[in-house]
Amino acid sequence: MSATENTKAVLDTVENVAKDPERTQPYAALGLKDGEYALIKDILGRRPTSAELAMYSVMWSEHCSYKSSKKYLRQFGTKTTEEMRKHLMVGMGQNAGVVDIGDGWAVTFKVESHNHPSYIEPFQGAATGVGGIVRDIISMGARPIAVMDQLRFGAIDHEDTARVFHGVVGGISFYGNCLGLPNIGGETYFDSCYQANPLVNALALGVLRHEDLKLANATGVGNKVVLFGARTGGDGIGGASILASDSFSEGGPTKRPAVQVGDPFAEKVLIECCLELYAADAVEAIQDLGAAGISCATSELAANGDGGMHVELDRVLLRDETLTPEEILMSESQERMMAIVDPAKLATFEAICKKWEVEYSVLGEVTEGNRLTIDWHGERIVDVDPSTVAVDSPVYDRPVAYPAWIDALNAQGVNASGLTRSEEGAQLGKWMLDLAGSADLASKSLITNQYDHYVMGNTALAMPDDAGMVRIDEETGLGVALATDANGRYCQLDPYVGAQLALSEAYRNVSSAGATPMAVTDCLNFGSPENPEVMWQFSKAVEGLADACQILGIPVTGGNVSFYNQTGDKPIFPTPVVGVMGVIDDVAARVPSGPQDAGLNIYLLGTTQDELDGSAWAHVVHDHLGGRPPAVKLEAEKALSAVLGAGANQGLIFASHDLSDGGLAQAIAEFSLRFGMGARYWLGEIEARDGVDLTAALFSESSARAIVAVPREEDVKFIGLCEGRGVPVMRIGVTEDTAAIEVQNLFTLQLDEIRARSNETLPKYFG
Amino acid sequence: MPTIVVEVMPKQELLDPQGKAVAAAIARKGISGVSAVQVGKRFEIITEGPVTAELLESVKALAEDFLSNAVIEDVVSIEVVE
Amino acid sequence: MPTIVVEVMPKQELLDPQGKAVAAAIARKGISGVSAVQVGKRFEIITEGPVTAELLESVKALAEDFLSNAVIEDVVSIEVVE
Amino acid sequence: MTKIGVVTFPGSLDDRDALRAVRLAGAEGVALWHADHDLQGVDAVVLPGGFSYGDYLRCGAIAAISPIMTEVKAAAAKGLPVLGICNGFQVLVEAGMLPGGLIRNDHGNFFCRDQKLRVESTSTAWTNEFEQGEEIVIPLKNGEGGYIATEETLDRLEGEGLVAFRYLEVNPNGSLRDIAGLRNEMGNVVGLMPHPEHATEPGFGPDTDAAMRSGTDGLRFFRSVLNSLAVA
Ligand SMILES: Nc1ncnc2c1ncn2[C@@H]1O[C@H](COP(=O)(O)OP(=O)(O)O)[C@@H](O)[C@H]1O
Ligand SMILES: [Mg+2]
Repeated sequence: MSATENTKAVLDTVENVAKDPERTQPYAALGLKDGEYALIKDILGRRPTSAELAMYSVMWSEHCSYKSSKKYLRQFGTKTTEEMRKHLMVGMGQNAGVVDIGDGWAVTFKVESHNHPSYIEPFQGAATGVGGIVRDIISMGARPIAVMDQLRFGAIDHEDTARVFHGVVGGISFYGNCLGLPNIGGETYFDSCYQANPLVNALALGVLRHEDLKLANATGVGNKVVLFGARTGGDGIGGASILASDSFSEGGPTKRPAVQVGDPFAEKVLIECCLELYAADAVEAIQDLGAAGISCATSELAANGDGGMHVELDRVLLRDETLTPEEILMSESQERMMAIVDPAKLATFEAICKKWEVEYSVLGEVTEGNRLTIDWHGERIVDVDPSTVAVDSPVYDRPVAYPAWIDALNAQGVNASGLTRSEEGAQLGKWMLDLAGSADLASKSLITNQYDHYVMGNTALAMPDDAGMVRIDEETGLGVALATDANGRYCQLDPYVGAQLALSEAYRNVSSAGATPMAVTDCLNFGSPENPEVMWQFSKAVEGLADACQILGIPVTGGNVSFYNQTGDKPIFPTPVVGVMGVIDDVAARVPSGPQDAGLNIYLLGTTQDELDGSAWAHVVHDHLGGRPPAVKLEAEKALSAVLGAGANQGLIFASHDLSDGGLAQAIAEFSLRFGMGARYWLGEIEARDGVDLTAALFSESSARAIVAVPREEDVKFIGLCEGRGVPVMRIGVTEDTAAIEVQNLFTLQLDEIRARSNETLPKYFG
Repeated sequence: MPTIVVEVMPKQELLDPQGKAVAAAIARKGISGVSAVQVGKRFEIITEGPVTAELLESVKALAEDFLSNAVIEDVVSIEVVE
Repeated sequence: MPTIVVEVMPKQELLDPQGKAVAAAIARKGISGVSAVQVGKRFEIITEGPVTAELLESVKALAEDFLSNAVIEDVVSIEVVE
Repeated sequence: MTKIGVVTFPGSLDDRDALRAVRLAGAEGVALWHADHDLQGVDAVVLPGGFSYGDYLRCGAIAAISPIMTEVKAAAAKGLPVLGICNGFQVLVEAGMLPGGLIRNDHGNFFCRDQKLRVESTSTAWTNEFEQGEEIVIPLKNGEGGYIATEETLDRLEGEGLVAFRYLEVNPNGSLRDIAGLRNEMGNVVGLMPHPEHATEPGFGPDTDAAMRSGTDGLRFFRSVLNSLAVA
């Protein structure tokens, strides 16, 4: 066969299907199950063309369709009360949720995963993860104003971890810094369960005026469909090569790289171009292109709109002229957007693209009816109902099984396992140092120093404070705070409780900074949904999160599910990353996570129980994981949040730090290290009031606690505030100009020594 | 001094933003006739003594797994000069 | 397609931290016999048609005043291939 | 009111921040566009930080040949005050308005920190509010801030007093002779890697001993140029 005959044979048109209805198609290799393929044939009343098969296969993938998780995620909607919906301008289902924060301002934020690409090619994988989430934010009509990153790596001393670490951090640094978005926080943990499956989640925050809100819908018959931004290339196409090999009778599959390569400069220009398009009112809607590329953008825009859509695929500007139509439909080339443009405004659209040197191509238009039709050089290769592609994908009720191992794990708590505790000052002090220098708790400045947190000039708080905070309105000082958390060990012990603790901690972090928590986003990282035990973990985590959101009164506005995270067939610890966004009337009232003055009283808010199971102490000192995670205390979290917010607003609290991993010991270390201010503590009253021993007083991870520094003259007012809100309060220390932390009658540690331990760990492995 | 020259270029199918930026700048400078530019790296590895077969082998392996990133780049030549 | 290959290297007398870092990494990898590494750039300029004398002249000028920074780099070769 | 222009190149990031700093100093900020040949009658120009044109060839190289830079160069030759910050410094160097070159940080990573500097030259349009030898703290954030030049050039710069700022305590990028910034002979053109525009507003600058994020040493760069324009 000659080459030209070959190319002719490739094009599988709708017309061709009628002539060749029984052809065997490689649906299984594209990840579709027998039943799913049958369903597609059912929907179409014929076999799909290979282009249609390409679209369905990517859009019905777990990643795009949420087919295993949808059933559970509905709870985030059903458990959202009217009261919680009050500030919600856009809820789940759009590219990102939008929350009214007052004065005509709204913010949109979302966290998303880029786990698998980041293991294969850590630098580009992480970089394009940042790029992708930022485009989601733009599609809501918002200007992106900050990013955060949530990272989980394999064991810190494993030989492959440095490769992944350097690539991931370098990629985030490169892409985020080039976009000019301040990085205001994140998380970094190490555990062997993430060895061959690191987690790279990225969060973006955007701001808009109420009237600028956009929804990614294709409406208005005759409006143009325009693809703009980078050219489409052969990157990020795993499956399409299978289609190519199916279509070519000889020659085999074309080799296409599975990774996407990012160009942050192109994205930066695209951001400015989109914002100018919005400002000039030159677009009706903009949809970002992420996973599933043009397949996703066309079908989602059309499905969410009120008409159909026609596209001429050969008009797509290509980087590589040899791409087949199937490959073009599936390509995940970065830095692209699709706009719906009123023909009367096309000239304005073009002028703005030219100004920013952004390439564009008019692909087609919004049509009457409800079909999505796609042509290739005049021949019809797709003719579908777009909602069957983008919305009504199959929903699975996957088998769920209670993991038998969990009872045994829960039974092996710190006490049952007889882990050694101590009442000795020297030992307790040594443990405190060991924790401060442990991989998860050590200073992350090696990472955060590579991120620009100054750009845009609105960063009120960033690393190492409890939450990131940015000013939204330069006139009034109105701002928002964001924090994210997830403790995989807790979730392994109990995913329901673990997810609630993740929410509790993020909520507490935002409150600690002085903001009022308002809304939630999440990125649910789990193993394979085909494993019934993982499905059980997932169902419990979602239920726990939805229940807790209801009690705290803050809605989930959007998020992301990432399944199939495992090393071999061993799933990762369930890792539901939960992000909480809070509002502060004036960022001038923000509270840092450590005191800067001597002579302040230090109070412990909340009570301490003997909760060492799953703790950093058990992990670092005893390499132990077992038992039950700390109790969830949502009502106490609410009261604590109210005290922290009011205390910040009234200027009573000079510093505040929540207690979490590592308990009181780690909190007091970080408190002093923030500005190098020493402190003296006494633990006797905690022991007496809460009935705990010294090990628990220092290392228990009981929730709903924080330490705050309050000037002496405000003591009465502050204690009154706590009592009024029913928050247990106890003076446990004072700040001192000593450059040391003294825990009376037990030990004294020099700040230099703690700092050295905290600072040496990451450089030791990654310096 | 003997030098091993290793040349690495971005994979053709992938995006080469550097090349694109340089090509655009060349066009802006009024030079026509250039259809594309690709920007890669050139490593000059200066050796202490003559290049042994063994050293060349190690450098070849190095070029593949360290000097280049096989996912996005190709080693286009390895040459000993002088 | 005809291609003009331009190669640019950092000036020898100047510090090349990238080269130094690569050399150190090579040593850490247990390869001995390398005394120094320098990392430069390789530009492949793909032309629309055959490379005319005029085009080559413009590229030569370009190499000196744009593709390299004469203060810190040298153009080490300009070659037409194919 | 004195008008200070801030050029936006595609990929500029700290352009709005520079405009804010200009306003905070009491001048009117004017946004200038890279593709124009028009300086809009401004009294001084700031080339802001960022990654102009992606910094894909060498940092600042593509911006250095942009239309607006033709005008900036010509006006600077006649005495127009020009401040290049970070990428703007790289543009000045690539445009030949200041000597030397800026290369990848010696440790290979992007680095963001509050950086202590010593002011080495106060007789410029942008530094006349400082004392000779004064120590200031200005945020630094860059991946390619390593200053290099030949020994001969370095000696000349020192001899002629053209080093404007030097890094103190930590040399964050391997810059030769700890050079953080330079001035030209006339004193109207100054370039530095750290970002004075990010130390102009209390609450959003570097930490000081007095309070977090309260450092405003950068404001004096912009007030200096107002002084020098008032005199002129
Ligand atoms: N990968 C990262 N990117 C950005 N900031 C990070 C990252 N990892 C940790 N941080 C920051 O370091 C500080 C300490 O982190 P962590 O101890 O996890 O905070 P917390 O215990 O309050 O959740 C926080 O300000 C956090 O935002
Ligand atoms: Mg915290």
